[in-house]
Amino acid sequence: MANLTLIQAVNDGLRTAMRDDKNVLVFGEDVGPKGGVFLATEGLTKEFGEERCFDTPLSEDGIVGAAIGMALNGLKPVAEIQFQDFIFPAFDQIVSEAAKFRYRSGGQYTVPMVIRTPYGGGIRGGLYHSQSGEAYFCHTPGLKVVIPSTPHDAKGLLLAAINDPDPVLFLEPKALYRAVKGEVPEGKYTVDLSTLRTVREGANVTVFCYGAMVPVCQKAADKAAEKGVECLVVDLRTLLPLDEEGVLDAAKRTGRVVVVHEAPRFCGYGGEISALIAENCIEYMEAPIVRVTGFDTPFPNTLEHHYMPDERRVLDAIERVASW
Amino acid sequence: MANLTLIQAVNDGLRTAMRDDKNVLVFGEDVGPKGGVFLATEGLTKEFGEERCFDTPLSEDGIVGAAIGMALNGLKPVAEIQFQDFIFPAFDQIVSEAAKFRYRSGGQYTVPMVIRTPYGGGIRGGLYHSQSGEAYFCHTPGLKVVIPSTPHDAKGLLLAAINDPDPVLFLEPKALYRAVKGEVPEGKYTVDLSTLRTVREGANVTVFCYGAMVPVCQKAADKAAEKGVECLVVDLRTLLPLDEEGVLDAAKRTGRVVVVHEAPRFCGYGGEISALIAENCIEYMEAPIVRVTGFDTPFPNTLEHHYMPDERRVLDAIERVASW
Amino acid sequence: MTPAELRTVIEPDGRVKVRDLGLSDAELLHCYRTMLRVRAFDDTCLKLQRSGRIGFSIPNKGVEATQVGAASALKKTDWIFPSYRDFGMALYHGIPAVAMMHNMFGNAEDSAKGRQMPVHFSFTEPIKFVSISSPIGTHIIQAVGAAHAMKLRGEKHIALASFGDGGTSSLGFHSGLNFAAVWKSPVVFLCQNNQYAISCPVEKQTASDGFAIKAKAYGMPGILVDGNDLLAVREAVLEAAEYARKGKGPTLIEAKTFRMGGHSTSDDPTRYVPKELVAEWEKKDPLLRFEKFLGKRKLWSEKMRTQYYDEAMAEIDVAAKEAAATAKPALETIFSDVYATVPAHLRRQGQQAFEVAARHGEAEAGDGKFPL
Amino acid sequence: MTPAELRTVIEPDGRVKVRDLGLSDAELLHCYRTMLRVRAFDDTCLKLQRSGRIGFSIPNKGVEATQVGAASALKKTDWIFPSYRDFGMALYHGIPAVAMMHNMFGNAEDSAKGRQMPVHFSFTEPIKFVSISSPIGTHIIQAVGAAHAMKLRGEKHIALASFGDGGTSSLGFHSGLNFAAVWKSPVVFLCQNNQYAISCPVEKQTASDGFAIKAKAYGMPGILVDGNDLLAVREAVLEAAEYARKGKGPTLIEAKTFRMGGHSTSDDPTRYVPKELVAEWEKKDPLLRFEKFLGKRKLWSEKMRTQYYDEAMAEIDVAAKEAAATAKPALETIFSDVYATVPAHLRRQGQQAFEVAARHGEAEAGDGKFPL
Ligand SMILES: Cc1ncc(C[n+]2csc(CCOP(=O)(O)OP(=O)(O)O)c2C)c(N)n1
Ligand SMILES: Cc1ncc(C[n+]2csc(CCOP(=O)(O)OP(=O)(O)O)c2C)c(N)n1
Ligand SMILES: [Mg+2]
Ligand SMILES: [Mg+2]
Repeated sequence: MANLTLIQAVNDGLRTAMRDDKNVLVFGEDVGPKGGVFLATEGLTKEFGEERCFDTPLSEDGIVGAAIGMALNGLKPVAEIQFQDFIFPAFDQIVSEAAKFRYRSGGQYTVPMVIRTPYGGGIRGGLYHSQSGEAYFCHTPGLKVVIPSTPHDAKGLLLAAINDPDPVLFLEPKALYRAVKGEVPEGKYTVDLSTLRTVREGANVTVFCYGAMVPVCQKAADKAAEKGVECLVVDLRTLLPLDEEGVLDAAKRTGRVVVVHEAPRFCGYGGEISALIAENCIEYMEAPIVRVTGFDTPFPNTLEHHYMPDERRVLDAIERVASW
Repeated sequence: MANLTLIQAVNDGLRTAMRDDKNVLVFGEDVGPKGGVFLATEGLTKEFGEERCFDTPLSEDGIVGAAIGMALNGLKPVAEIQFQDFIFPAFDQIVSEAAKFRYRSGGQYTVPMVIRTPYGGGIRGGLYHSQSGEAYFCHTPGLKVVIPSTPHDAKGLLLAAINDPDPVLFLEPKALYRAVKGEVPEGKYTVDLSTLRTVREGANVTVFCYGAMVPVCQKAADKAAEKGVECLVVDLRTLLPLDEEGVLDAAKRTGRVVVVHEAPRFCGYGGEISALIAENCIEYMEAPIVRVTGFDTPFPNTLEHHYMPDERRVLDAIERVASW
Repeated sequence: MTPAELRTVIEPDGRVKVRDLGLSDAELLHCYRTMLRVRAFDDTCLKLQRSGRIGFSIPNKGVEATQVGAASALKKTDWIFPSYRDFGMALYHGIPAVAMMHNMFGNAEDSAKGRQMPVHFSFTEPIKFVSISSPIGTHIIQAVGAAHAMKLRGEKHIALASFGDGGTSSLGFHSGLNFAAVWKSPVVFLCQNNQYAISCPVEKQTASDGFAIKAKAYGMPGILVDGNDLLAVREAVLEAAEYARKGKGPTLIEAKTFRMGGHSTSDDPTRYVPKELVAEWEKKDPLLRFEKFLGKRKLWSEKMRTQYYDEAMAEIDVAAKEAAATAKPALETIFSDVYATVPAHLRRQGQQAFEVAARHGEAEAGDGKFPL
Repeated sequence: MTPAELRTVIEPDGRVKVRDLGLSDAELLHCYRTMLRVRAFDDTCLKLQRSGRIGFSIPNKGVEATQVGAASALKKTDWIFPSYRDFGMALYHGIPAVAMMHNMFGNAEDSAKGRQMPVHFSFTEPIKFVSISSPIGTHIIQAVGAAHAMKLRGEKHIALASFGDGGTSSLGFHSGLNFAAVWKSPVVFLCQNNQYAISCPVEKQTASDGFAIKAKAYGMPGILVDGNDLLAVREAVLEAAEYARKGKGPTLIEAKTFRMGGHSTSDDPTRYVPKELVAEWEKKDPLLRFEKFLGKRKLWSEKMRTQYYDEAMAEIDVAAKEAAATAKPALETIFSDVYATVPAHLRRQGQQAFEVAARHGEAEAGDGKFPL
């Protein structure tokens, strides 16, 4: 066990995978000698050589397209996209190709690969260094989408993703890179890609969240508890495929639901959670299903603290559904 | 008035706009001499010359990127993407650029432009000539997303889109191109980009739909009526920005809702409709909010008739919520 | 700007410039027979499409020499990242006509399980003929990744990425050639310049002097070859493949040829192809060129053509009949292969689909015509 | 493959090869002063960033001659599609330092209303300096569209698209150059090859022999110019601009220069730039080169540099103080300019945001450091 930050846990996860299997390659922009702009890949080129951890030209289409080819032919590519905001030049390779190769080839060709990328706000990055694009990918059958919120899960989910037979988009909450620390087992272990994590038990209100919103919701839940409202906080962590049973269970247990994410609300991931509940267990609901999200605008810079859901806005929502 | 198919109405709309304003340009792959693979642009090069209706190289990134530049500098580009499935190479230009130019420049630079593209199944096109990607775009603040379902609306909405000061994605239900016919006024008229269309009144169940699902829902509603269930069928037609008041009103009027689209369910547009209702008027709901959608798989070919929601599946859902 | 010189091997009259072709008579005849099988496949598919049995096909008339010549330069351990028009490569390497026909019908025996449109083949044996995608150009960079794996493992295999003149405008072309050159990947990029991308003529596709010259932008060799000359294409691909196998990196080959038919069975080329151009290229028919060459070697007679073609038609007719008689894919094929294991939500959706189908009886396939 | 010849005008010792520079002494001094203002802006921003007043900046040391030389070749009616590193172009054309500083602080006077990160400028006066985007390369093809509009209207204006060596790998580079050449658009493509894309050296970016040669792939002229030679850059851009104004189409210019600092204030270049390389380029400092040239013309003295720089520092200090003292953008700026008119759902969301802010008192801005 070591006490690591989330970014250190990612680095440890990559290192562990590379030690375990020489087919694992890490590449992307600035991941080599520089060690990545957030230092996620620090030291990997040194330990594993330029052949296994290397810089690419400035082309996300190229990074993902090449990763697909490698995966088709037996390697296990772990590609980094420097910021999730810059993944869109690779959107076609991801949604048209990686996600559909197994299906369209009748299972003959498969692309086990991981795309890691930091997402979300909190670093004054403005429109293009702050976005949360998970919903774009979660609407894409054939992909898996994973977001850790603790160092333990970051490493365990990453190792599970690298082991997975299908393409996995691994979104890292950059706001938490150095903001959370926790115990991380040494060596290899995996966290299953199909389970929720119960962050906190509570009988009054269920709060669904993931990534950087988990600590925010945790704090809001603590505040709510002071006021006598106990929240069941659920970290979804694997967004696709989602543990729908787990979600419905957690919703039914309180009959009052708040869904939280940073991304814009309209057609966001939270809508799917609401819709699942409204479709499968609306009869258990004793209050509106409330979403606390980023606004339906691009991500601003100076005023990002107003844009991102914070403890206060989450608490408002909890109180609203609790007192309905 | 003329009795036109939907594709003829699109052609008429383009022609009308080009006659009205010489800044309107039409371009894309094969839109010139060939007149487009669906013949939407037939005759335009002949009438307006190569300068105003022309073929481009095979690059959707280029088509949309160039359109943005033209729009920045006073032209009114109407770009065609041959199939919506092929829009993804332009995804970055659409979501990162067109959608954000006004915002990021503090209103100094704007991109009034239209991207037209046929979407949806029903022509045995398999994975890549059948997709319904509206949800990807509706999660993108700064864009408008429009889908007509009648010849009248096709022309009127298209002219409104071309007039609009913001970038509009205009998705044409290719299954209806020649399957529906209707009266279309001659010359210029617009259909407002923020109103729903009530297809059919009914007090028992509200059915939300758009595009090629409108006639399917209409037929299902007729069948339901034979069994004594009267449906209020609503064609959303402008998906973003959505007339949320109108949606909530329609939902409240019956207390029983079915949402229908061809796209995959998970994180699809229907989820947003359900979530809006579950958030704002769940207390009016007397039944689960049921979605009838494509499956969460890529779009198949031979079995597409099982994949696409049909009258039977919509009717099943109507009966289920009606008898809840 | 001077374009690369156009390489030919077979003169218009059938004579060849080189002595050692590296091909036995049997191999030469295999090439010839393959071209005829492509024509037979084409002709059959056109009939099947016109009579509504299949929805769509892609004609190959005019481009068979490029396909077969290129295929003949590859080993079974190489990988082909084909375009939808590469029937000849598949047939050359022994992919059974009936397997291809199953794809045209999208039936239960189709290796893609009826999920893709016709001509979107996917085979792993006897050569990796990688699942074809509709989006243009995406496979070009993928070929680089696959080749990179070969290189890392020290294999001497190569990947061939085949695409059209239109494909050079795609993202995958730019990233593919750039990455391959930087990584010195063992890839051969084959641009089949057949003069049109659907209706878009090359001069609206690029202002460059042909396509081979684009190699310069990436720092790799470019070769311009007569695409209607099977042996010249073979030689160019062999050369590029050798270069790649030696670890020297990628090559861009432009094979200059002409699509003598429409883009697809949904297309009417008379709307946009000038008649004179068709007439000009008809004289250069690659099949006739190869026949003249075989003739000079006393390997060919008019009768042989009839015989081979008739045999091919018979073979393909049997294949088509078998494919037509094969059942549609099972309903479960909608839900499988999305992931390695079917997740819970797809199991539920599949269950519902079965219930609907069972309650109502299977619906009949729509027979809408595919537009392009 | 032979690369284009490297064009220079100012010899290392300051002498010039041409007689008529087409620039008055006053104009030459404006160029010089602009370079010093860029350095002063840089130095000020570095201090502001290190002391936590602003989050981020982009250093320009080493590349000022390219920026100013290029800007000096443009007319006010031309459009600039800049990169985030083009401070010099903005200052040259009279965009006020304080306007730029407002952007660095993201305050209420920022023309981008505090929505973007620092260095993402957007100005319409006195020249179109088009809103900078973070995604690399997207503006290259946009410049082609804007230029196409000029061409259609018969204007003699041009668009300049400026980007880095890394930018040549982007989609927008490929589609931009291709479309421009086919359409003969009046665009000048300026590739500022400063040897690095963040930490990625040019040889990992492309295997081609420099960047000018990439013009060949698109069928347009390519010019390789010494980017540390202000007059050579000016001349190349003038030539390309004239060519474009005459309707002959685009040109790709590679200006070979060197980024003497880090990529940004978040970057530590010693992790990846060899010391020798820095030393080598330090000798070629573009400012010193221009000073030698001015010296030969008796237009320069050491004192002048101190005076200009001090004046610039004073000007920029005032600008920074004013920007620092300016209020944050109003809450409504989150919700405006998404569309031309605020739609109902955004009005509702804005209303809620106001209520929260009012109830709790405005939260303070986080001062998290921006990583790159
Ligand atoms: C990204 C993308 N855009 C558009 C299309 C539609 N389309 C299919 S084939 C084709 C033309 C391809 O031309 P070319 O690359 O020259 O190949 P050819 O058909 O001539 O062999 C087009 C535009 C597509 N399949 N993918
Ligand atoms: C599409 C995209 N990918 C990655 C980045 C992150 N990034 C910002 S600047 C940069 C390097 C750009 O290098 P170059 O084009 O040479 O310009 P320079 O900074 O040297 O002026 C990278 C990779 C980005 N902004 N956009
Ligand atoms: Mg072609
Ligand atoms: Mg650079």
